[in-house]
Amino acid sequence: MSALSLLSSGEREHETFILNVGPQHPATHGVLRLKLTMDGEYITRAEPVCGYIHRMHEKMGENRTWAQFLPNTGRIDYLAAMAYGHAYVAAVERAAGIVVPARAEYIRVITSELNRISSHLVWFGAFLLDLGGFTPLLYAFDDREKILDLLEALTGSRLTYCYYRFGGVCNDVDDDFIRGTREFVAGMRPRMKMYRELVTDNIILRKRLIGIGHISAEMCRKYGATGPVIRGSGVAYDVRKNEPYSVYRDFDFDVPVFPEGDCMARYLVRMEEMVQSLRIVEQALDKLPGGPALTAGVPRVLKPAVGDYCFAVEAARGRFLVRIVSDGKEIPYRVRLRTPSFSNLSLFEEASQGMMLPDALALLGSLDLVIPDIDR
Amino acid sequence: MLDDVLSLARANSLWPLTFGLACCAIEMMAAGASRFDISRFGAEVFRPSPRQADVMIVAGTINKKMAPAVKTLYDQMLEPKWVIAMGNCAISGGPFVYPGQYAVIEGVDKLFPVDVFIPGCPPRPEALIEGILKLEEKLTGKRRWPEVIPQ
Amino acid sequence: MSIIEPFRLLLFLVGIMAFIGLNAAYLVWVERKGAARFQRRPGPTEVGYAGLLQPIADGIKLLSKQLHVPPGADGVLFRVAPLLVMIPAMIGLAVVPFSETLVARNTNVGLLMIFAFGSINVMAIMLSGWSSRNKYAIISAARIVSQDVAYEIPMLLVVITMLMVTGTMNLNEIVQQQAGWFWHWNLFRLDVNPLMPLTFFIFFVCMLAETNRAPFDMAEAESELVAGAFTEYAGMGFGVFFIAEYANIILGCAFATILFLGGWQSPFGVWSGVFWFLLKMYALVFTVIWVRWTFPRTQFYNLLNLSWKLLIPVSLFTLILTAVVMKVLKT
Amino acid sequence: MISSLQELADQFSKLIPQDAPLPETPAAAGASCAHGGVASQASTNPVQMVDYAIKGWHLDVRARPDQVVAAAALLDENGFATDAVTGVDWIAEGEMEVVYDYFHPANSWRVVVRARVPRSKPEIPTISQVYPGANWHERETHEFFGIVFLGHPNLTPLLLPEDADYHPLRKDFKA
Repeated sequence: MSALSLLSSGEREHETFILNVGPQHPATHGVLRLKLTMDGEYITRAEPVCGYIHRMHEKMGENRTWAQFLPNTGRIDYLAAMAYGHAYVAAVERAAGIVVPARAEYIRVITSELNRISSHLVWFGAFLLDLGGFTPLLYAFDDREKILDLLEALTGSRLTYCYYRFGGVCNDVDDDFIRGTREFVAGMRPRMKMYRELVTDNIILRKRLIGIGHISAEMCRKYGATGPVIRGSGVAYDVRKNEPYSVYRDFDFDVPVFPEGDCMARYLVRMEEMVQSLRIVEQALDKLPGGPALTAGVPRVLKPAVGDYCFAVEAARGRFLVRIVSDGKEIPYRVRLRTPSFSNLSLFEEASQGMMLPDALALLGSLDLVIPDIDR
Repeated sequence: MLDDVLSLARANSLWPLTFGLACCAIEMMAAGASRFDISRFGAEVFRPSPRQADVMIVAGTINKKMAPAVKTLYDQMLEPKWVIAMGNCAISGGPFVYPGQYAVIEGVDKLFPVDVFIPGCPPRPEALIEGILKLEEKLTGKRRWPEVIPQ
Repeated sequence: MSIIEPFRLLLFLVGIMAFIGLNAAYLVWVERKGAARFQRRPGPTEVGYAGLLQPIADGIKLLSKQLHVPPGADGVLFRVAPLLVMIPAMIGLAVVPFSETLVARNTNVGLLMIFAFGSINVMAIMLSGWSSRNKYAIISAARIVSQDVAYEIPMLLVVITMLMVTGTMNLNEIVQQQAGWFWHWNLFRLDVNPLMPLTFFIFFVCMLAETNRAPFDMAEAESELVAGAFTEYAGMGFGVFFIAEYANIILGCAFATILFLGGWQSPFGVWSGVFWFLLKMYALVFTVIWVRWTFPRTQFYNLLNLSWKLLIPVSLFTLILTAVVMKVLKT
Repeated sequence: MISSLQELADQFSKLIPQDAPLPETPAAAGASCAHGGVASQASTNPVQMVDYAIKGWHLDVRARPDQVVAAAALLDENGFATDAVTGVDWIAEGEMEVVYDYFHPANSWRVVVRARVPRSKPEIPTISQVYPGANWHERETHEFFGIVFLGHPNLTPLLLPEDADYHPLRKDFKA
């Protein structure tokens, strides 16, 4: 190496500086920290630093009974808590051989999909907030409050649901809930149209999102990125279709796929997913069977069969996998939570190479991260 | 007299720090949204810079990795400053405390003084508004609205 | 010059300061209430009637905050920057004719003065960012310099176009030329510049960019740069920047009113007066607020692209077009 | 590219020959029917098809630690995506198990590869050069279990504080 190239590399080193984004920063939606090596406004290296909200969920699983872990599932991804509860409950049901009544499965689908819409609404608002538009956040929260009202009446909590039980759900739905949900579905469709006119078609938004933050399908596969991220890269991967669980086979819905792989594609995937979730909710309400919503005779202290078991669901952010290991005792031997945000964020370092700061933050927002979902 | 005016002004202009930790942060956002609207009390000016904020709403669990950062934020806020511990995690570590736990700080009052505690997991937005009213009461000595006593 | 002239100037200076202070305070209130209305919520209601005492509470609170210069910061510049940022708005408003007689200093180079001092604004914000010793603030300072340089040019081209149309730099004369029905306003002078509405639009966009308002609020891009150049400012230092932001909006809108919307002239040719000036100015201010709560922020490089690749060529074109049309009409 | 899981199972059988016995400690042999999951319950065949409805995956592969990279490369060739890497501490047997989950983006196939390392010397080669996404999972497994991934580019704590020297998910961990 010549002296000249040494000098220039040294100078280049001198010109970059390190920018700490977070743990308290408005764009990181919580306590994610990004260590950005910047050359002016260009990012030469982005290193996410996680763990600022690590809450020992996996260790707690080994410290309490199978049922006592249920409230934890509501606090991993607090925006889409239903799906997480679903995965855990179904994995334990698989291990213990508990059969779930059809009505309970339908209620699980309805509540999970409502929760998915509310989660996407928060993402929608927070993403626009990242892009500097404040008003859509409040419109989205308006709609979200309607869902929360419905779910609160049913489950008793607004956010961190602990509604599913081994063998069903803890409260059966009543007529008020069904009527309210129908009203919500009918009222939400025109709102989606309004969002399209107000936000999606906005020229500034399109300029900020189209062609920005490209993620290829191959990159998604290598990093295990799922959910709207992989669907925004042209791969029609959805756990609800690929590994159909619960009663998702009974419903007619599409998996929205956009091949561009940029922020706009991921944005459109989520907007379209809300419409599809409305379709599922509507069909599930139509088909809702009678019967009990909770299997009778499930013991209070569960001792599932020895072995390890998996259950994967499509959470709002992608594939959520619960792997439980049982040694036949009343306490789990190991609970492994594979969360979508973790894998989705891990590709950020590669995807943000050479981007400018505002674009990188748009990319970060389009990944839809929930930080406790990463740190667990 | 001057003190009264100052505390009245401060109580009516509590600018919170944009600082969400976990689940409670979503309820904090909901409190700022249209249905609950904390802007009625002039408290909707969420400032992302600790220098310009008056009240830190600790909304979520603080673990050992985060504790130094939270402490720094508190130190960077300028006097007069107040702290609201929102939710069980900020009060005591909440559901994440068990014998032998290794990550969670058991209550934000271990790090710095707290003015108002709001219980709940997470507390409802109404509870946060009540917490802000309590803080105003602490500053001015007068309660803004009559307290509603459940029947 | 008569003996009372210095007293008159002093009175006007005090008046302008009061005007700026009052406007900044209550424009914050209007902005908060307006934003609330756009977002279907009540906004401040509890502090005084309809939250009318809210700005006063905020002001007293900001005044009573601890004074603080961050360690390692350049103390002198850090303190000077908030003072500098008020200068352009004060000087600018000193030459703005609110009505035919209500003007602090009716000079022949009013137009020039506003622009000559307008750049201090940029310098002050740059200084504040640079002296804070904060990386976000420095990025913000770099952004604001390149942004304001980029937008000064199309704005000046537009102003030169208007200069050719009016033929004077005296703001009072510019307004007097637009007397009569509203089609005498410069905005509708299609006979000299067929693209006049476009010229006005360019002026308005540049004004938004110059005052760092959304969708061009790169300097205080909350989700990117925390609070931009003002990250380290607290208490009244921050408050002064807040006031200056609104003062600059007022100045920009007042300037647009004079250049394009006929200043104090009434749209019907009769009963002209200060009332019309304020009405037009506040309508523009309201539009600025409206834009902020409707649009997301642009990217920084799109902002520069917009200026260098679109606004400058278009404003150059209107300049030449105006020159040609005027030459043809005159000969 | 494979067209069915059976084909993949055959390829795995070639990769991990049945006649090479797994290094099993006496303790593990005794406890395996109690703990070891499906693979150790039945025959010695390291490549097994599993009932998805009962377990949640289709193909279960027991590999030696030095075979996990080859297994990852084989799955990569066939278009699988990395799902998760994690550990299980079998303290009674003095072993740690590293579990690799894979899913297929176009099909419903799920594959689990598992390898056991002794607790006294928990070392296994990294697969992060095959799947960059495994990088973070391996870092996490390292900090929680103390399993060393040989050749890993950056084996520093991810979720725990930078100076953490404890491994909380080990069964003998005390805070």
